[in-house]
Amino acid sequence: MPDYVPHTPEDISSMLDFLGLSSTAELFAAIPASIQLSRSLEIDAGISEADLSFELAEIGARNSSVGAPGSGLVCFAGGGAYDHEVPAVTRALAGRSEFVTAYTPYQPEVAQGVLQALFEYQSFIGRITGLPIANSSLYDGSAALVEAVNLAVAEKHCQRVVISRGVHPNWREVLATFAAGTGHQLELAELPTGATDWSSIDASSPAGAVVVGYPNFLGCLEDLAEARIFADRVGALLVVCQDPVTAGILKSPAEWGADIVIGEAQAFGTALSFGGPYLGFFACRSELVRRLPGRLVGETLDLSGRRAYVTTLRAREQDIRREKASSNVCTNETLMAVTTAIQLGWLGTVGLREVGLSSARAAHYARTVLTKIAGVELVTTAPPLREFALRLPIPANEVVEALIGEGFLAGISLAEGFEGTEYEGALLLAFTERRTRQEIDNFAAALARVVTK
Amino acid sequence: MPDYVPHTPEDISSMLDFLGLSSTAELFAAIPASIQLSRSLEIDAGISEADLSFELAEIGARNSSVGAPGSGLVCFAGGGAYDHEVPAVTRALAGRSEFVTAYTPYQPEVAQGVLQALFEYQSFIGRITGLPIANSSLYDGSAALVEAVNLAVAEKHCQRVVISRGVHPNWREVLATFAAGTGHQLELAELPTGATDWSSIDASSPAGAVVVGYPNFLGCLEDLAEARIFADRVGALLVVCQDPVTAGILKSPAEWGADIVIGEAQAFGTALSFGGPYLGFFACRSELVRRLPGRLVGETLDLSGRRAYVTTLRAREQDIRREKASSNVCTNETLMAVTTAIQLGWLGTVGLREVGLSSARAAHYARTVLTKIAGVELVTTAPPLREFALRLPIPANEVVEALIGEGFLAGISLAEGFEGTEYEGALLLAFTERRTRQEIDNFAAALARVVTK
Amino acid sequence: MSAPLMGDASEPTLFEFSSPGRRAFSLRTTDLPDVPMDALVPRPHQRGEPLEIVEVSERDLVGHFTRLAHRQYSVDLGAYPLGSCTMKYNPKICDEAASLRAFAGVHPATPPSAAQGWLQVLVELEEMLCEITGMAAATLQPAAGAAGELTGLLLMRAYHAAKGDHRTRVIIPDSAHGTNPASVTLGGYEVTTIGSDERGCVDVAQLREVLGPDVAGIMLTNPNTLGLFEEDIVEIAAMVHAAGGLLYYDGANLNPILGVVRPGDMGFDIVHMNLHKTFATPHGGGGPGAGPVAVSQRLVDFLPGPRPVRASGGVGFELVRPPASIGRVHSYFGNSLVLLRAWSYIKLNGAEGLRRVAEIAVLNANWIRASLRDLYDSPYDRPVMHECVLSVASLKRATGLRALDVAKRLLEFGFHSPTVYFPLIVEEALMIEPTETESPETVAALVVALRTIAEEARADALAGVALRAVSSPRTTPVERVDEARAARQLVPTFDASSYHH
Amino acid sequence: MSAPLMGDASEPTLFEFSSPGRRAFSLRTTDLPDVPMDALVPRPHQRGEPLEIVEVSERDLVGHFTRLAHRQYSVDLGAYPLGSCTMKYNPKICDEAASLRAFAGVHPATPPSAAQGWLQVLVELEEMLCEITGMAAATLQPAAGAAGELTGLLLMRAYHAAKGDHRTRVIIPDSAHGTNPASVTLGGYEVTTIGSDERGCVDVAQLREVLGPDVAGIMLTNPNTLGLFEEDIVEIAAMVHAAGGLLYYDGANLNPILGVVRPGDMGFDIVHMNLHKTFATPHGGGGPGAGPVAVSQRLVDFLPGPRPVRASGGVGFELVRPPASIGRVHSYFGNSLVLLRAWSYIKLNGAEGLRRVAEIAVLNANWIRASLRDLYDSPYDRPVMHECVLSVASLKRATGLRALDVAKRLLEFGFHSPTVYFPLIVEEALMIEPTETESPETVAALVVALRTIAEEARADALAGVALRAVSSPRTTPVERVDEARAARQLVPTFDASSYHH
Ligand SMILES: Cc1ncc(COP(=O)(O)O)c(C=O)c1O
Ligand SMILES: Cc1ncc(COP(=O)(O)O)c(C=O)c1O
Repeated sequence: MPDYVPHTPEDISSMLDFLGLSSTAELFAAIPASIQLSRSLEIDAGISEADLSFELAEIGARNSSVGAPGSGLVCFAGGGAYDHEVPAVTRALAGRSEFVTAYTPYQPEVAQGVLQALFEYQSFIGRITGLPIANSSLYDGSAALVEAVNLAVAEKHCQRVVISRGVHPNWREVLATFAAGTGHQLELAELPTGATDWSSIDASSPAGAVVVGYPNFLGCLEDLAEARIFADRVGALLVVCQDPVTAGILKSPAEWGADIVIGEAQAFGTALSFGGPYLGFFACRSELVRRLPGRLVGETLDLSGRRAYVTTLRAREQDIRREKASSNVCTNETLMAVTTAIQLGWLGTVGLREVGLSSARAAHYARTVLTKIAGVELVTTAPPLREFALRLPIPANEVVEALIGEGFLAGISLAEGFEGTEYEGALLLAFTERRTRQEIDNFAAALARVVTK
Repeated sequence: MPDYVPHTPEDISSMLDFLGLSSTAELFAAIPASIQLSRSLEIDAGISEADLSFELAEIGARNSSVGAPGSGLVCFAGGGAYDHEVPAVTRALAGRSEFVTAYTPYQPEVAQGVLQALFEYQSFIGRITGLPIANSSLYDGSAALVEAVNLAVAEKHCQRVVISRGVHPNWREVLATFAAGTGHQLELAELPTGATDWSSIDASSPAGAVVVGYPNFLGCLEDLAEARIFADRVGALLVVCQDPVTAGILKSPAEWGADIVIGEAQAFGTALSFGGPYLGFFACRSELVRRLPGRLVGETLDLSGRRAYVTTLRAREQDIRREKASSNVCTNETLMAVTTAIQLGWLGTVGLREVGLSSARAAHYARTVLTKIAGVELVTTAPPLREFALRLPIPANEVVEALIGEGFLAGISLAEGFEGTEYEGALLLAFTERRTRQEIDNFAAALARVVTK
Repeated sequence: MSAPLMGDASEPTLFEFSSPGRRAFSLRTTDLPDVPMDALVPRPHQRGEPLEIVEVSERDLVGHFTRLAHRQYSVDLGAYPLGSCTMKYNPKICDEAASLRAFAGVHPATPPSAAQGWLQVLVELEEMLCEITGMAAATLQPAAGAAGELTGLLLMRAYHAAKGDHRTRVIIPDSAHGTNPASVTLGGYEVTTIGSDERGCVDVAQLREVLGPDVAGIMLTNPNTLGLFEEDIVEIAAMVHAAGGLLYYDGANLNPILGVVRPGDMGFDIVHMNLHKTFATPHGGGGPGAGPVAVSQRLVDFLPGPRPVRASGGVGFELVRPPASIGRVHSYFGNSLVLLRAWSYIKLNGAEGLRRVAEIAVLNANWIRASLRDLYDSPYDRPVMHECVLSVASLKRATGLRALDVAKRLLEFGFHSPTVYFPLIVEEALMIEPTETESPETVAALVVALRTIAEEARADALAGVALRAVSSPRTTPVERVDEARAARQLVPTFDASSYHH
Repeated sequence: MSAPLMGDASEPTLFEFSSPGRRAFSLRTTDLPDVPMDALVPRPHQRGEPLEIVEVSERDLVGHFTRLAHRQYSVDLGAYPLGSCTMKYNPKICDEAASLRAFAGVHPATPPSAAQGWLQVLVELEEMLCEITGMAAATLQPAAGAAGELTGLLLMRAYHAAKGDHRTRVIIPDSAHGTNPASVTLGGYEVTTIGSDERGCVDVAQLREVLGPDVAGIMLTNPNTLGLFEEDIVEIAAMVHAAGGLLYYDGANLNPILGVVRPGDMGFDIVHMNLHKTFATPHGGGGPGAGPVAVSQRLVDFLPGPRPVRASGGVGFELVRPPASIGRVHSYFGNSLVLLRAWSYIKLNGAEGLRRVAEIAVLNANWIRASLRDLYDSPYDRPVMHECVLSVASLKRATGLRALDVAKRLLEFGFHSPTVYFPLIVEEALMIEPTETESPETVAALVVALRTIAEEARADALAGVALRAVSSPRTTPVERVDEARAARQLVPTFDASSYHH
């Protein structure tokens, strides 16, 4: 087994001598003997790095991964986790050990690298959302949603939260889990066309937050103007869950009047990774900055007058404010934020637009091709963009299982979060700039075979 | 297609303006129009990085690689190129862009990283060979051999070179190729037992160099004492081609009296890479330092008295000495030397010995198992270490082809360089610390099937 | 824009390298029909102005972020003795594990049948963490320690609620990490803070006073943030349980107890772990982490779902929802790649390796304490576990030297600073955690540096000159940073910057 | 041993971190029988004393080499305008290509049937290089430029020998790179040096004089090392060919002619290329490189073998030995992974991309020349190709400033230095090659820095004070290094070091 501890037996005995001890066991004298573990842990003996590699290969072979050039599944699954291009340059830069093995930048004088990268990340998120303030990351889209709702509720002193069913069902579930602690009351707005219908919600009593996706989980473009009107009517802050990949082609949520824009930024350089680590982004209007959850990096000067960066307005944070903090978040997803800054630098203005456009173009083509298959039809009527849900002649989960054998991850079979709605059992497909015409044609052929079998 | 050139059209026209030019074509005015290329190069249009990845995957699938955990061929081929363990830490450190994208350390003040790593590499090679001087790398084992012979010939003013057939046949061929320029006369000493028989060589006329492998290409331990005696008899320098992986268990060539020790150090952290880039190492006695080929790093001080490193005794080199230089080498294999320093640091004293021992142990076990197969026998009688050659009932090249289908790279089928000897058509097998009992047993079973078919 | 490197100029932002028309990206050839914008996006949704983010070449992108990396300290560069952060060396093999396509390339919506490898890793990791902590089951979903805390508190809440027991308060010692009280609030409880006694441990008498039928539980860090083991833990556990409360173990710093003592055996009901500390996941400059929560048998049914488990049939793995699950606490299964690293780390070390981690981490910390207690105050002067808290209080009175100055001056010696001003109950605190991966030589060099700083301060004070440490650091990429200015004139994005060039 | 980082202490050698009993390695479990040493190695061959190399922990290994990396300039950190070295930015995708198992994991003795992917890459690269140079065929075996030169000279020798033509001399201009004459010697020829004329080009009259039946050929660099295109090349080629000689093209610096003009069309018979310059293989701190040699039709039969070619059957690829092959010049097929990078780079750029490389490389160089020629001497005052050679001669006379000082002072501005004192025919030469990957902004900043240095020198000289540049660099990891001492008191290994701690 490898040994990552440098101490030789001689080192240990001379250090123990210095401490006046005769064995390492004595180091634990403060621990009552009654509770000390009197046996070894029942964990296998350590193995060598080489043996671990073989074990990883063996276990990994039991997974079906997507997107590898020339092997793996062709990916049509999305729902907040997308198969976008990650270039070698992003991997190389984000993988630098200075970024990977640093701690939270508590000593700014030796952490300008991470701090400046986070400052640039915040600047990118500001532009993408259209808002002036962005924090330096949260765990994932669901965590960003929870924090957004907490902020809105605190700001508006009202625990009623109206949320569109078009927000990611897992995120809605996380929100509900945490609402058990905060006591927020959640109310669901339905999606008759695929887009949210606010009219059926009681607008006479106030709400703290109104939450909507853009595009939403079913891939539909929501009318945010209506959402804004509804939020104003109930006196709530408008929280928009944005798919940031569409920012290059869509009007920004801020332009539509959003107060808080959050979302999942995995799409910008982070691997699919079976769901994590991902990256929750969070942006808001300036007035809300003192309630901002998580870390915020600001520009300043050093004593010699040079530009420098530092985490700022820390009085919001838990290590200072403790039980009165705006959030309990401490460790966040800094490395993913740095990755995103690099990836957005790589994409640039033109690339970001191109990725949005190409994804939409692929979805458009696929809609045309796939809905030609007998019994396959779109379940929504609201305008789609780069994702859409299909009704199939046989249950979507069976289709997904069957198509894995054909080399496709067909999409997400809608179930949890859509129980009892017309969307239950539909197949949600997502498109990125990596999907080719050939892949879509092959997929259509395979799907046709499976649904007509 | 990607564009690695940052200049925008506006940049170009303003720069042209400044130069008083109106088009980039005018930049080439000094080139006679008659020879300027009047068409585009017939090279395909550029492709995107993503497309390249797919193309690489497609082409790569036509190769059979070895040694990957859980896939690829199990490797029993050696002959200067070995499947040794390369840990993640070596890859991570040697892959750092400061090492990868630096030039030759011409400005020592900003090249201490590469210079110190090379100094440490030289120190390692000094210990492994047992000699006090080592250069900072040559192209590969064959280049090191050529340089060693050139040095010996120059030192002894005698162009006769006696070389054992037990030196890598490809290296011998390279030596012969270059001898067309230098005019050295090469004479081959035979391997009756697998080890060299110097007695049949005319010892009455002088020679510049006597060259022998340790262990030699057939895996046999040469009696270097005899080689030393023979070299003394003909007044030559003794050049030993060392397998450095065996250094932890064998007496050093210097202890046996070698004047120059060279070899291939791919085994220390460099990938098999279809034969390159590899790493030729070169060490010699102190008196020979002024004829040393290639770069030498020395320790010194900076103006403030701090320890520093710099390339030294540069007057030997081609950029200063031109046609009188000790060698023409300029660009060498620095990155592989840095890799080797890292890998040897990882192995350390115990690991280096362990690798040598384990390799020998695997070979020992395999010899026992494989020679039990009917018609399979060892072709040498001299003591073997971690490689050995087998005579098989059917031609070795057919066996190699057949066993690829069974998941093994069976070894090297001896042909070139052994024409007309008893070794022609034998199979040379090599063992490293990565070969397990299970792999050897499986291989034996497969070999038995193939040779008895 | 030039590219300053060896010089001491600061690095421009990426935005300042931007020039219209430059590009780094290239994408797959898709051969898709070129549909016009209007057919893809209804007019009202189309952007008016193009979204300008940046336009740089790949070359400038690489230069910029490589230079930024050279302005960043990290474990790979040197010792990082930040107390409570466990900045140990992280084996590179774990980075490689996390970059394997077979794991990193798996979409979270992949059906369990096609993600058996992942489920195996998650289940095995859960089992190993339960063995390490002495608990019955665990959720791997929480993405960091604080998320684990909140999850734990929601489990506590669900447990009491299921019994119809409405409790409103959670007890926390004053030495606790800030995330504890913040999580308690989000868990819907009120914080009751209790003090530490003269030993630096929970004041048992005070605890007895505040315990009552409205107490849902207590959150303890053990060893606590002073690096001290709560010796009365068995008694405390009995008291809290007797009062109907649950015991929550903040296991952010599990390093010193690996294979030595287990929270479950101490009587705890809920334990969160920071895999990004103890289990050698690099910290990424502030994340990602992973904060699994392990629980005793009575809480298992409340765990978040979906939960990877061994298949009921005996072969393979499946996802289930515990019967009284509090629900999801993460979009998917947690920070899976971090979990894979931790799994790898435990596999590499094995039982003996983990115990060795604990022993050496504690040995290093005690050696440091013993080597510095003549020059720095040692407020609770007892042997410590994995970290020691010293105080600059006396030195400050004598010379004016503050903990902050020590931290800044230490940077000039090539070390990262310890944690300062935490725990809050120690004046001018320096919280030093060497970890087990720093050699005796490195630990000794750190001691020498800290001794030098104290002695310099004494000499300067004696000589009546300004303390050297107050103007440090000077050899770092920037000098001491003006934090007040950052807050006063908030510049949170490049667009808000006043430094347009 | 401490681990100095931000401070300015130097980094100890790895050996100084060594302590008996420490280890970093771990190996596969093999389950092989534990045979005693005597059964493995005959006694006389067994080592007496154990071979001590070093004993360090993985943590110290990583810290050490990471800190060394932080003491190293590189293209990824900034501009590297070393003339004749073409230090352009190297796309990261090429690094990934070279690390693919499907290529990097292939043993060189793999039979061609199982290495078809590799052979395809090699054959396609050969074809592309031939199209770029206008030649008939190429060998990819030489591991660097100098190896290519020697290979080319042996081809020249074999060609003449096959005709029974014994020639003894090779002509080289005085501006040639040092490898040229050194290779000529190793090729068994005598060097005849010819001068450059006032234009900086080959002195055609002198050439005519030295040509004769004993001349095997001429080696030319075009553009030459002054960055100038040899305008008389067509005439020169005719002259040399008429005398029965061959023309060798030193194509180390192919950057400026990509898609613009081809050595074959100029009349050359042999061309070597430095793929590690033009084709964006990172230089690795001094290698590996690759120096393929392309030849005209009459030399094809002499090329080294084994040679990857399209299979005679039409499908796939095979290895052949050219009928009159000079033999191998490398252990295997050359620096294959470097060749794969070059193949990738050409595929990425395509024909237009390569031409764009040439145009911008030349544009940048001329812009620099034009921006500096008022302050620095421009010895041959003509437009240049991819690099320009300036001289500090006048400044030296006026102020004492030497090319070396300019180089050292420039480091403080965050740039690498240009090549200095080469070519030898220019006094106090600065040879500046910006390459096409540096933006106009970076190139402008370089010019500003070089102008500042000249102006500082003038100001200092006027003020009668010591030149600032003479004591530079000070902001680098070490100050100016004592090169004389290194040669005088040779310390080539740690064991020879006098700094044992
Ligand atoms: C004792 C203690 N508890 C809780 C935490 C919070 O963990 P995290 O930062 O992962 O949210 C930390 C780490 O900062 C800690 O040290
Ligand atoms: C003009 C010229 N010729 C030849 C060489 C030698 O090439 P290499 O260093 O690859 O041997 C170089 C590079 O240093 C060069 O610039």
